Amino acid sequence: MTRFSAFSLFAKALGGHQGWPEQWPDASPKPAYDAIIVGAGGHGLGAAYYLAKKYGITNVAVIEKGWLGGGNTGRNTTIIRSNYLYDESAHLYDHALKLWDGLSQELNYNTMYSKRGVMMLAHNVHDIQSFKRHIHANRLNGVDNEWLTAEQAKDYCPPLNISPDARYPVLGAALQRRGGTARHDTVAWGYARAAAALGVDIIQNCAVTGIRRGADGAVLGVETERGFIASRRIGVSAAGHSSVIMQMAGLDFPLESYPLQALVSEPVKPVFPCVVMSNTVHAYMSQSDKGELVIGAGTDQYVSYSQRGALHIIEHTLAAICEIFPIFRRMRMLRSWGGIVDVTPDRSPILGKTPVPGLYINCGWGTGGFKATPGAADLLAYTMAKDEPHPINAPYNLDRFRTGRLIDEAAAAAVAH
Amino acid sequence: MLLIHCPYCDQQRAEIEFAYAGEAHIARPLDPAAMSDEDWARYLFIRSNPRGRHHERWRHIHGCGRFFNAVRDTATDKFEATYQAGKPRR
Amino acid sequence: MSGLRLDHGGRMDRRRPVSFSFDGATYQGFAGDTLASALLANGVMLFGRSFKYHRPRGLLGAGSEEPNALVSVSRGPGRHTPNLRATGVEVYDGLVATSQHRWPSLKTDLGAINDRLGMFFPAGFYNKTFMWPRSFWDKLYEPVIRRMAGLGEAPSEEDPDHYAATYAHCDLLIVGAGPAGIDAALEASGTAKRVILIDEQDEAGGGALADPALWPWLQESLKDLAAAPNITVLRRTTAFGYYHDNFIGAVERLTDHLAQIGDGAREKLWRIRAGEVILAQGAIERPLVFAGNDVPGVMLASAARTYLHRYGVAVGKSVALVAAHDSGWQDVFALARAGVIVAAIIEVRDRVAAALLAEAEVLGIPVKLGHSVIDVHGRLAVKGITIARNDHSGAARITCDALLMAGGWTPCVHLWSHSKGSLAWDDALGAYVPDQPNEKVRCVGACSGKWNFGSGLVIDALPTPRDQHRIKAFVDFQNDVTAKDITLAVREGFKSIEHIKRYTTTGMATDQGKTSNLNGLQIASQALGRHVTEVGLTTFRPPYTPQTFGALAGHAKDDLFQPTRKTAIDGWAEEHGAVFELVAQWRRARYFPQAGEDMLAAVNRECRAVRSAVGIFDASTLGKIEVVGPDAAEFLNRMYTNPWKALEPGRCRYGLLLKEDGFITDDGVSARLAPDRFHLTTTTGGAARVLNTMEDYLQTEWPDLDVWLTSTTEQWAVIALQGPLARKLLEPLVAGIDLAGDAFPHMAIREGTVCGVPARLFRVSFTGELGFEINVPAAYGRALWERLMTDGAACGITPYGTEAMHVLRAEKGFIIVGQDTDGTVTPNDAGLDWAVGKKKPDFVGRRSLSRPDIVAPGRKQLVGLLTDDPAVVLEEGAQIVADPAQSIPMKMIGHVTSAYWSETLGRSIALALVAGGHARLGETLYLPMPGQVVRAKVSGMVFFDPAGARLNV
Amino acid sequence: MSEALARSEPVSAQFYSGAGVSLSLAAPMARYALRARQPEPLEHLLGFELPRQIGAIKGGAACLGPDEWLLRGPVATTVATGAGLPVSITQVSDRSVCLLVDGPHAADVLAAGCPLDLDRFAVGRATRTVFEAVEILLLHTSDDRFEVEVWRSFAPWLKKALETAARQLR
Repeated sequence: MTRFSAFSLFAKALGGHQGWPEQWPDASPKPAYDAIIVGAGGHGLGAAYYLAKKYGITNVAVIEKGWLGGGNTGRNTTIIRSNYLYDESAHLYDHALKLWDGLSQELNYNTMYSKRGVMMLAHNVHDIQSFKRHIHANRLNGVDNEWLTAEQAKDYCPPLNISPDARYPVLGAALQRRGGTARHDTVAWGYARAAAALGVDIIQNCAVTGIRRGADGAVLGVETERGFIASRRIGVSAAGHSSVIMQMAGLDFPLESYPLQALVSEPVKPVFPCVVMSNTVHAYMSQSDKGELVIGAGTDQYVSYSQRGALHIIEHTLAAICEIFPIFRRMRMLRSWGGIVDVTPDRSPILGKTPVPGLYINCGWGTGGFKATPGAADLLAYTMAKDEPHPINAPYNLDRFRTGRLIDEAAAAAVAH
Repeated sequence: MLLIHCPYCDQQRAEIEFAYAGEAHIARPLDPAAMSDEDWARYLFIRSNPRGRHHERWRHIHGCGRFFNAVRDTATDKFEATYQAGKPRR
Repeated sequence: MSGLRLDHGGRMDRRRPVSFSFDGATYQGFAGDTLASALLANGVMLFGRSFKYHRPRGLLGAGSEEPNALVSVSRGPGRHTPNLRATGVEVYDGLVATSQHRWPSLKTDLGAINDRLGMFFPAGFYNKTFMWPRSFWDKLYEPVIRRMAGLGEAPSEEDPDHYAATYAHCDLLIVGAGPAGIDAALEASGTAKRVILIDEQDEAGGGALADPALWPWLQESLKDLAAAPNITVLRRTTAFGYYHDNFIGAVERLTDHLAQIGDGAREKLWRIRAGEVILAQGAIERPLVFAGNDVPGVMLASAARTYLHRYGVAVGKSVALVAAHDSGWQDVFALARAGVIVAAIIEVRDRVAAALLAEAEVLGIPVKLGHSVIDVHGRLAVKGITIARNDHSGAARITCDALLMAGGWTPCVHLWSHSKGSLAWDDALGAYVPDQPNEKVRCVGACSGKWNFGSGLVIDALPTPRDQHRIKAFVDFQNDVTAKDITLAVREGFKSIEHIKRYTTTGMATDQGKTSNLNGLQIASQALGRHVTEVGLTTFRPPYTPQTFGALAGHAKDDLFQPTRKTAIDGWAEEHGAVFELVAQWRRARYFPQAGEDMLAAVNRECRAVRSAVGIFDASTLGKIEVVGPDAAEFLNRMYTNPWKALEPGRCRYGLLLKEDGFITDDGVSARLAPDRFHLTTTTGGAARVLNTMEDYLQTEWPDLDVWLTSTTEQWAVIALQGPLARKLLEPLVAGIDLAGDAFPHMAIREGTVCGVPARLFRVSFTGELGFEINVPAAYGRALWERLMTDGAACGITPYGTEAMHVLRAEKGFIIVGQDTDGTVTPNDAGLDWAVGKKKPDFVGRRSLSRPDIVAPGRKQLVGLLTDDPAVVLEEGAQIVADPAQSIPMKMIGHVTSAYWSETLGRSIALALVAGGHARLGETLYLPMPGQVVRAKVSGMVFFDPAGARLNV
Repeated sequence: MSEALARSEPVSAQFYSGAGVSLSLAAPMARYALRARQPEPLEHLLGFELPRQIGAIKGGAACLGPDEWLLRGPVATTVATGAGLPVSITQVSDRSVCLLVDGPHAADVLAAGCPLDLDRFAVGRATRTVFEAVEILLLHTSDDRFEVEVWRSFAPWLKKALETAARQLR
């Protein structure tokens, strides 16, 4: 692997940049691997990287039906934060946040993690109660999250409208300063390059068509468009397509896949210094390094794999954005797109073993997948390597739906009275 | 915005008049108390979530108010049929 | 000076000169000019700076494909719009436009240092560096990168304009009013079809506007369309997105072109549902890729023809053409006929049609077949070009002040692709053309790949003797993506066009790759040695051109953003100084401060009044459902946790509603009015959800039950009178109901009249005091409230708000669903086992209550909490630990759900969810707060009048 | 009903009058939500026939769903409770108010926020639908008149929305 640095950039420039090697080879499948990951998004590529780097399993293939990083990794609004309420969630997302810090150096690939701060707006008394509960719990869990008054929130984010006459006035905000954004594509590319350097095969354009199981029920490998590939250890990290893959192993899952839209404005000079989220009005916004306002919209109401969202969702989102940030009403939407989010009944992921020996799952991240990337990847790798979950992901098992031990952040935050 | 045929009104109406109501033909068990935890969890949470033909429920909530069933292709979002609740699975 | 206004020709109105400014200089143009054509007519060639290298840029095109000429237009406070294409800005008297992304000036831009250092900024350079030292990223690298990025400045003030929206329905929607679109519309005129024809330009005609030979036809056709009653023509309207089931979003620009904008909407969002769609969006000419192809004055040949014929502007005095397609020849022939010197035609192909050569000869234009342009001279404007044979021999310099490019055509398949129609590669056209539709739609004219522009050669980059890796031959002009960036991406392993796009950012600028996508694809295809179709096609995503946030939000602004629901009594509360809080869509009076009072003082006074005299409270927002039919009791029995069948008419019962997963979702006191009629109440926020859930069970699971649900939330205004004097105050106003305690006991309902108005009177209490909730038809709510205030003045009636209500109920240990429960709380957790019908075989959620983790010990249970220091009021949301000495992360065992100062008790009280709480009565727990640890004892939930004696005063 | 207590309404009686359209509040009326599997038992109680087709208006009754009608009439209208019968009759006179949209441009004003194809919504039709996010019951009662029933607390918002749409007509 050619090390990336200002020096190598300079040296290669003198050669007209002719000397750069492939960041990762386009591998063809070998007959067998020690481990296979299905899905080459940030989570899957990261899991392969950590398998090789931390757990010494280097004979690994990542199999992707399209192009790596072409799913939700490249379609999200890149928000990173860890100020979740429940211990299980706080530990999970903070594990990820700690890995984000230093990821560029670890991968030798600039993921442009920008600690801009994530500010969540409180618009009513119930929001205040809920956010304070988060802040106190986060404090005792060692996760930074602080309360801001409306005026402090405006100081932190000047475009914010804090007029008490607004339809949804800003009564205060919860701020996680370590939260922020990263450049989404580079996360997948950085993991791909680093994993490939450790010997991982990245096999693109190779859809999995079946999962082969032995007489004992354990996995033997995957059937693909390019033939059978044997492995006794298969990790599925296929986001919105997880249900489809798990059904190949005969497993029905508590998952539904919904369209989620996002959009960006035309680029403008720096005007928006942080990430702002308003769950009450469904608006999420930050400004990218390039200058685009990056805006998360809501999900459509129905299950779909079409990656095609509806206009009325965009209308609603932009109305909300203009309400909170009235100076942006003349800004213009440059591009909108749809992704597929896989959602579990408690809106928390499933990350661990499955009832099929040798089959591991990482899915159900809903809208929270990007921020968890390094953490989920590491924990999936751990679980596959040890054939048992790490204490952090142990609560995220499939059995919780049977026993009733749900991890329902949304229920804890929502419900008006 | 989808255009949805309401099988009660017998009209195509805009999606914003409707509320999606999840997968169809998952009847509430007649005797939940007799069920195992596994089976109960399956009823509550397991969904087929196919890429392709999907049986689902909608409610014409801002119209005639009725819940009804539909078959829609989740890869294209195109409706194959809508039919009244209680009618056999298409 | 290069461009100039010819003394004849053009469609602008030469009788209406307008004066405008660009970067502070004043210019003259005509009504009908765009900013681009008017500046060009004034000899301005430099319009902007590119994104990365800050290279000087002029006009590439004449329409919405323009990547370079982006300007800001400001017209007074709040009306600043960045990143507008000069080719789409119509000039008006007083227009003020400025260039952007340059400092200190457009001509002298220090950012252009990036161009000199360009070799260090190839595609993806930022992935490879700025990582050391690590701390420099946050403080130095990123802020600098951000300042260098961005185009124009964002607006800094609130937009005073407003925006309109409408739905529209038609049988046929035609997008694009060029010849093909107009023909399609004419064909439908006189039919019964409702037709909408929309076009993004100020004038219908499309390509015909640049062809005077078609003007007579155009004039006639537009007259016919105007006369056709079934056809609506929308100009200045961009169809930006094609959504499911022939739903098309379009934005009409209403005032940006006007000198005086009045008070009308600036833009209007059209949400069009069409039976059939015809896309006639035309095609966009492709630039050619060679060194210096971005120097101001190098532009599309078709654009030059548009400036000539539509605007009467010559793009130069002496122009050259570099062509790989016949169409460019016709364009320069038109220029030559108009008197512009055509210095040379440089044709990449070795052979062209004889007719073209003959015409060139007639016009005296030198022709160089089998040649390419290998360099362009000039920095801020073209001064000349160097050409060479394709075999690299015979380099020669030609003097000219503009260079036109004719690289062939790209059909505009954007909307087609939004609709998920498939595309097929056409080798001859070197372009993707529409194939199979996914909606009821077809493409006509140039956007279907059918055009009469002649033929051409499909080529990636022009041959050059220079080192391809050292020249800047631009593919994406705005984002500064060169051919070598694309080959670098391929070399680094980015092999799908999606990867190449994301790595190089080609096609991701504000023009969304209208002129660059196909060239990028060809170059990638060459570099990979794979056919274009194996490299893929980037997805076209809405919008077709950038669209204003405000327009997409439509009229949903300020008061119209989302409704605030107000009760019949809200106006009184507002007039009497209430402070409100928002609960779901409603606003509710939170407290009624008197002069000098803060919230605590007001709430204390309100609580005292209720406990000692009588308080009056607006409870109208509570959800109400009338459940009627022979099976009403059976239905409720299945929905609620508690039994309903034996409830006698005239009596009320507290009802607890679970989700099927066993967690509490709603509650309320409901009354049986008759054997087959119930009056249900729900929480304020839960009303719609509860009704929908009940309808779901009723229609889907139990369709055999004869029972119907009717929302009556808004039928009734509900006034709660609470306090020992409530009966005394109410009694004189009531007819037909005996209010005496034994005749009308606690938890009963009676129907009668209050002040002559039919009323449903509940004897219920959410405060622990003697109380009544008076339901009267909503229109009488305010009058009754005022009457009670008048009559009650003597006995100290006091209006109280939701805050005092919360305190009073907490003193009694009554829970608020959504505050003391959070969607993870079971009846047992909440201490509500008494409300669960043990003998009932089933109700919604019952089965889930026996799941392993629901019956496991250690669940969080609702308890009372009394601080050791009675003056300390806990913070809602504060976390509870058993051992305050532990280090972080601490083991948290619960949290405070409600906490108040109880004026009645003279101390603080709180409710909390605590692990194993029911077994911890009397135990001391700790709340580690910033700076201190608060000690509190677990108590029962009822802090006041546990025997309930006050209900029966 | 009562001499003592005055009614108060959420919006003023006449609130917009402009070219091609005027907007006003209808006088108070009696409203009953009628539900039954079949119309006959209701008809027996009412003494008149109910419309059978969803979306049809007959007399004062509009058929809103397969088992649902809304009866509107003069304020004094009373209907039996239907006790003991397999029907549901609920008085909802004050649940909604009725906004009148009159004039040749009435449909254009409604189209601003209502997704129905109003050209195909003939006189004599009624349906629940939405105006943006607010549920309405729309009745086309004569060529140039639409009646918009809206729940009371949404009426001020809808009034403003319709007024804004009317002003924005070109």
